[in-house]
Amino acid sequence: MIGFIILSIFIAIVIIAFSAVTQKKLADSIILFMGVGLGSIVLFFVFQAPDVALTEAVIGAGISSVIFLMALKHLGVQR
Amino acid sequence: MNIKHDLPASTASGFALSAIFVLTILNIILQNIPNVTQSAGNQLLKLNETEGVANAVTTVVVYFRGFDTLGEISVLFIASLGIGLMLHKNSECNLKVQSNFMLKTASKLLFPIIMLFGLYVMIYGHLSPGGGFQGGVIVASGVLLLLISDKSFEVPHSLILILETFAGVSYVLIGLIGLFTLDIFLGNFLPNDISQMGMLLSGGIIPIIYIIVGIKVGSEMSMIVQNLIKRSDNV
Amino acid sequence: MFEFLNQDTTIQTIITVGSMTLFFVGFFGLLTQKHFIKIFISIAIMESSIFLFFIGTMFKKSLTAPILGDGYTTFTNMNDPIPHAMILTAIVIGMAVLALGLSFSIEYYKLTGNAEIDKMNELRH
Amino acid sequence: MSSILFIALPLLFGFATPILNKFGKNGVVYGSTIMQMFLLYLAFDLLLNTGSHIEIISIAPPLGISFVLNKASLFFVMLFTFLMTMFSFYYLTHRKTDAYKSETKFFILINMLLASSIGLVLSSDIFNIYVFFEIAGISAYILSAYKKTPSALEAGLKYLLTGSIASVFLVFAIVLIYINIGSLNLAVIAQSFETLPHNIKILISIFLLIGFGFKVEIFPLNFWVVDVYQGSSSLINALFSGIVVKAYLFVFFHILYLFLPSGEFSLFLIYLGAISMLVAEISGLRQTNLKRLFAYSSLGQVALIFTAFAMQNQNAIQGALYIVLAHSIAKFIIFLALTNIKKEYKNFHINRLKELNSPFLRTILLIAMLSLLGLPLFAGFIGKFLVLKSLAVSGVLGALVIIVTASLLEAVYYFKLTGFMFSKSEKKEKLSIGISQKIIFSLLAFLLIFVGILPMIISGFLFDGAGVLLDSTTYINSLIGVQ
Repeated sequence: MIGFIILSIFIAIVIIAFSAVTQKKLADSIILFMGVGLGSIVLFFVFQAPDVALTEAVIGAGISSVIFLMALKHLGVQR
Repeated sequence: MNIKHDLPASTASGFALSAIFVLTILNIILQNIPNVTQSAGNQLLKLNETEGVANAVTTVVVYFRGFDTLGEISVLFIASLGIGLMLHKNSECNLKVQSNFMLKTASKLLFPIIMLFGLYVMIYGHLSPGGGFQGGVIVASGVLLLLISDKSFEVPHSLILILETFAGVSYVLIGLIGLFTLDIFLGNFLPNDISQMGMLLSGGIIPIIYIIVGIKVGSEMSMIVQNLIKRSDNV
Repeated sequence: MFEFLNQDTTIQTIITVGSMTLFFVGFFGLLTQKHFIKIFISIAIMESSIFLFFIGTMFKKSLTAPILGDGYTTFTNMNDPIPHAMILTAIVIGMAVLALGLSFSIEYYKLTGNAEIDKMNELRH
Repeated sequence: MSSILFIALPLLFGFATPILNKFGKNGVVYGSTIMQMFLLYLAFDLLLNTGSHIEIISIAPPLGISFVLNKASLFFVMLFTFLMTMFSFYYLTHRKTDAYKSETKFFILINMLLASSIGLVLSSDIFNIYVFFEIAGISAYILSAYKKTPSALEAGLKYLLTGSIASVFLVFAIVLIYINIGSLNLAVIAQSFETLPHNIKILISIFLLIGFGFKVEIFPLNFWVVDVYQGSSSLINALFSGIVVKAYLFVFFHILYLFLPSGEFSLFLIYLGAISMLVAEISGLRQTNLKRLFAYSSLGQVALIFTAFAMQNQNAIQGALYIVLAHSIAKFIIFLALTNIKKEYKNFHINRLKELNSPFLRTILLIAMLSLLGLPLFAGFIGKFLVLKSLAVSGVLGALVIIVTASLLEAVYYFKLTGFMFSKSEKKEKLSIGISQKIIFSLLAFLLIFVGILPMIISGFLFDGAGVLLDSTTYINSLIGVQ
């Protein structure tokens, strides 16, 4: 079961990351990037690293997306 | 639909280049899957029993590799300083969306709970997952909620200054006290009885340092978030 | 379900291939994207792929998290805590650099109206 | 005395600036200067008790972090503290006319830069080196963008982007090392690095080369350097060229000598350095902006030091240490003098040198340039001589030819500059320099001539330092033996 979970989450975050990078709209790619962070949280939990998962949850998916969104607001929604 | 029109030449070549690069790395790593039986971490796990801290990651972060953490809070400190230097400040939050009654009330209700949770994560860092970094960022996210809901809210700058100075200075001073008492920088000079393991007061200087780290991270992150949110639109 | 995936070597291969694919995505973005936000997203993806690779490679599924509690009373049969500590540090540093870079690019955009990396031409003349 | 103070005190002063400011408006400026002078005193004090000294943090070396102070690292620590003290003195005289806004923050960054450069040199733990790498990087990014003009911000952004790419690869290298060896201590890694599979060894080396290559400004990875030098103010450039690059160079070669003592990539690195030098000097020829020109010259000199270090030979490394000393001081003089010129003439075009009406500044600049060229009786000579000699002795004639060609190209533009300075064209009004600045400049210039005339005074120390740097066995034993 654990192998299947790891495999499926990896497939999911690779697809999400690829669309985050190639997405035309910046807002979409930021939201998708948060999805990558979310996937990594689950993976860190599966890998028996609760401390890292908690850090990734508050920093990777929490604060850094706020920072990205504020930057997006100032950089202008273009393209 | 012609795919050649969608793919500019630079994209295709970038794809090919990065694919070749990463495939080479992957090939090398897959051919030599490592099998390390005796790593430094396993030896540290054995040593951990002498420190009397239930969370081994905390011991490693705060004590065995404590100097990295000192460096890390310095990184946060100067990053926050740089962001404060870069961004012009406005007295008002400049989000265009009006916060409604629900958000205002809910954030006032939630803020103490988030603070309490952050403090809990900070203080229990040596017993359960979590610690200074996580707790500090949780506190900062509570501040973020207030900043979004109440446009006139501002983190008191003097308080932040006192907190971050206190935290940074006391971290180095604890290290220096260790240097002068045990001749080891960041040495654990407080009693750390193994029989106390799992209690709130255990592990000597480790929980104290983690709380200090939490204060530092919380204040720096709050300043970063505030600076980003309150940046004025006109230069 | 899918028991054949549960062998240690298979899990190892999945983690390596998966995280390197993620690294490839970040590297591809770094090479091809122009906008500052895209560049920083690509760098963040590269970083998190390395973190996943590290924690995943050092992880053995027979061992537990390095924390006492729930019946564990000694520090045996636990995963290596050093990778966790290193990644904890690296995540925070990565976030700090990211925030700083975005604040630079915000100011740069306000002053020049340019948010793309190949149009940075204030210098060289 | 404890070597940890070199890092702990600047960090403490960085954190404690609000307290220092309670002592008066200039508390942080004077406090930091006094602290740097104290560190300089400590460094000279340590010079007397020879032998390597190991400072333990928390637990004993193979597991924990430790700092190693031997003759090689002591040389760099002394150089950095000396230059930083000079920088602070210069800033004290400079601030009367053109102070930086929010000096508190400026001095926090300066202190952090000092702490992290010394930390890079002293640390014996590869992840700790990564942390210092980042601190030095971040303070350098902010310093280069400090003025907040479009060009300064562009410089900062370029620096930051390349720096983050470099740190990604450095983390990757560290991860591969830990996965394969199971330790972060340099000594333990050095012991078992030879036994790794060949491909993994090459992969780690390449990642380390990419990670540090951005920072040590080596040819394909140095496209950002000149822009950063041009965008940031010349006061900061003195720090970049005198301190930051030197710290990265030291730590890169320190790691290289430990991991690959047999010198497998030696020839490759020698040619890499020689080609970088040639490319830098060719590009420097047609520059009309003084900052860009000296940035290219800095690239060339750093590449020469890189070549000398890459030879893995005690005489060559001794030469490299001489060039490090001469180049740091000379570039300090040049960039600080450029600050004065900028203050008076407002831009950096090469013709400003023609109009420069200050005999003192012209003389000082001449001394620095001649030393950079490597003329006899100046500090640059002995180092360049030693490097060329050992290149000839070890038979790497291709690299020798490239370096001599590059040096001739460098001579072309430096003689052009000196010609400009002493040409009879019309001069502007007199550029006045305060007496305290004159003392600082004269001290630095005096050092260049002093080392040039009497190189044997420090040659023993530098030779021992080179030996210590090369001797990986002693380093490993001293670290693993401590309990």
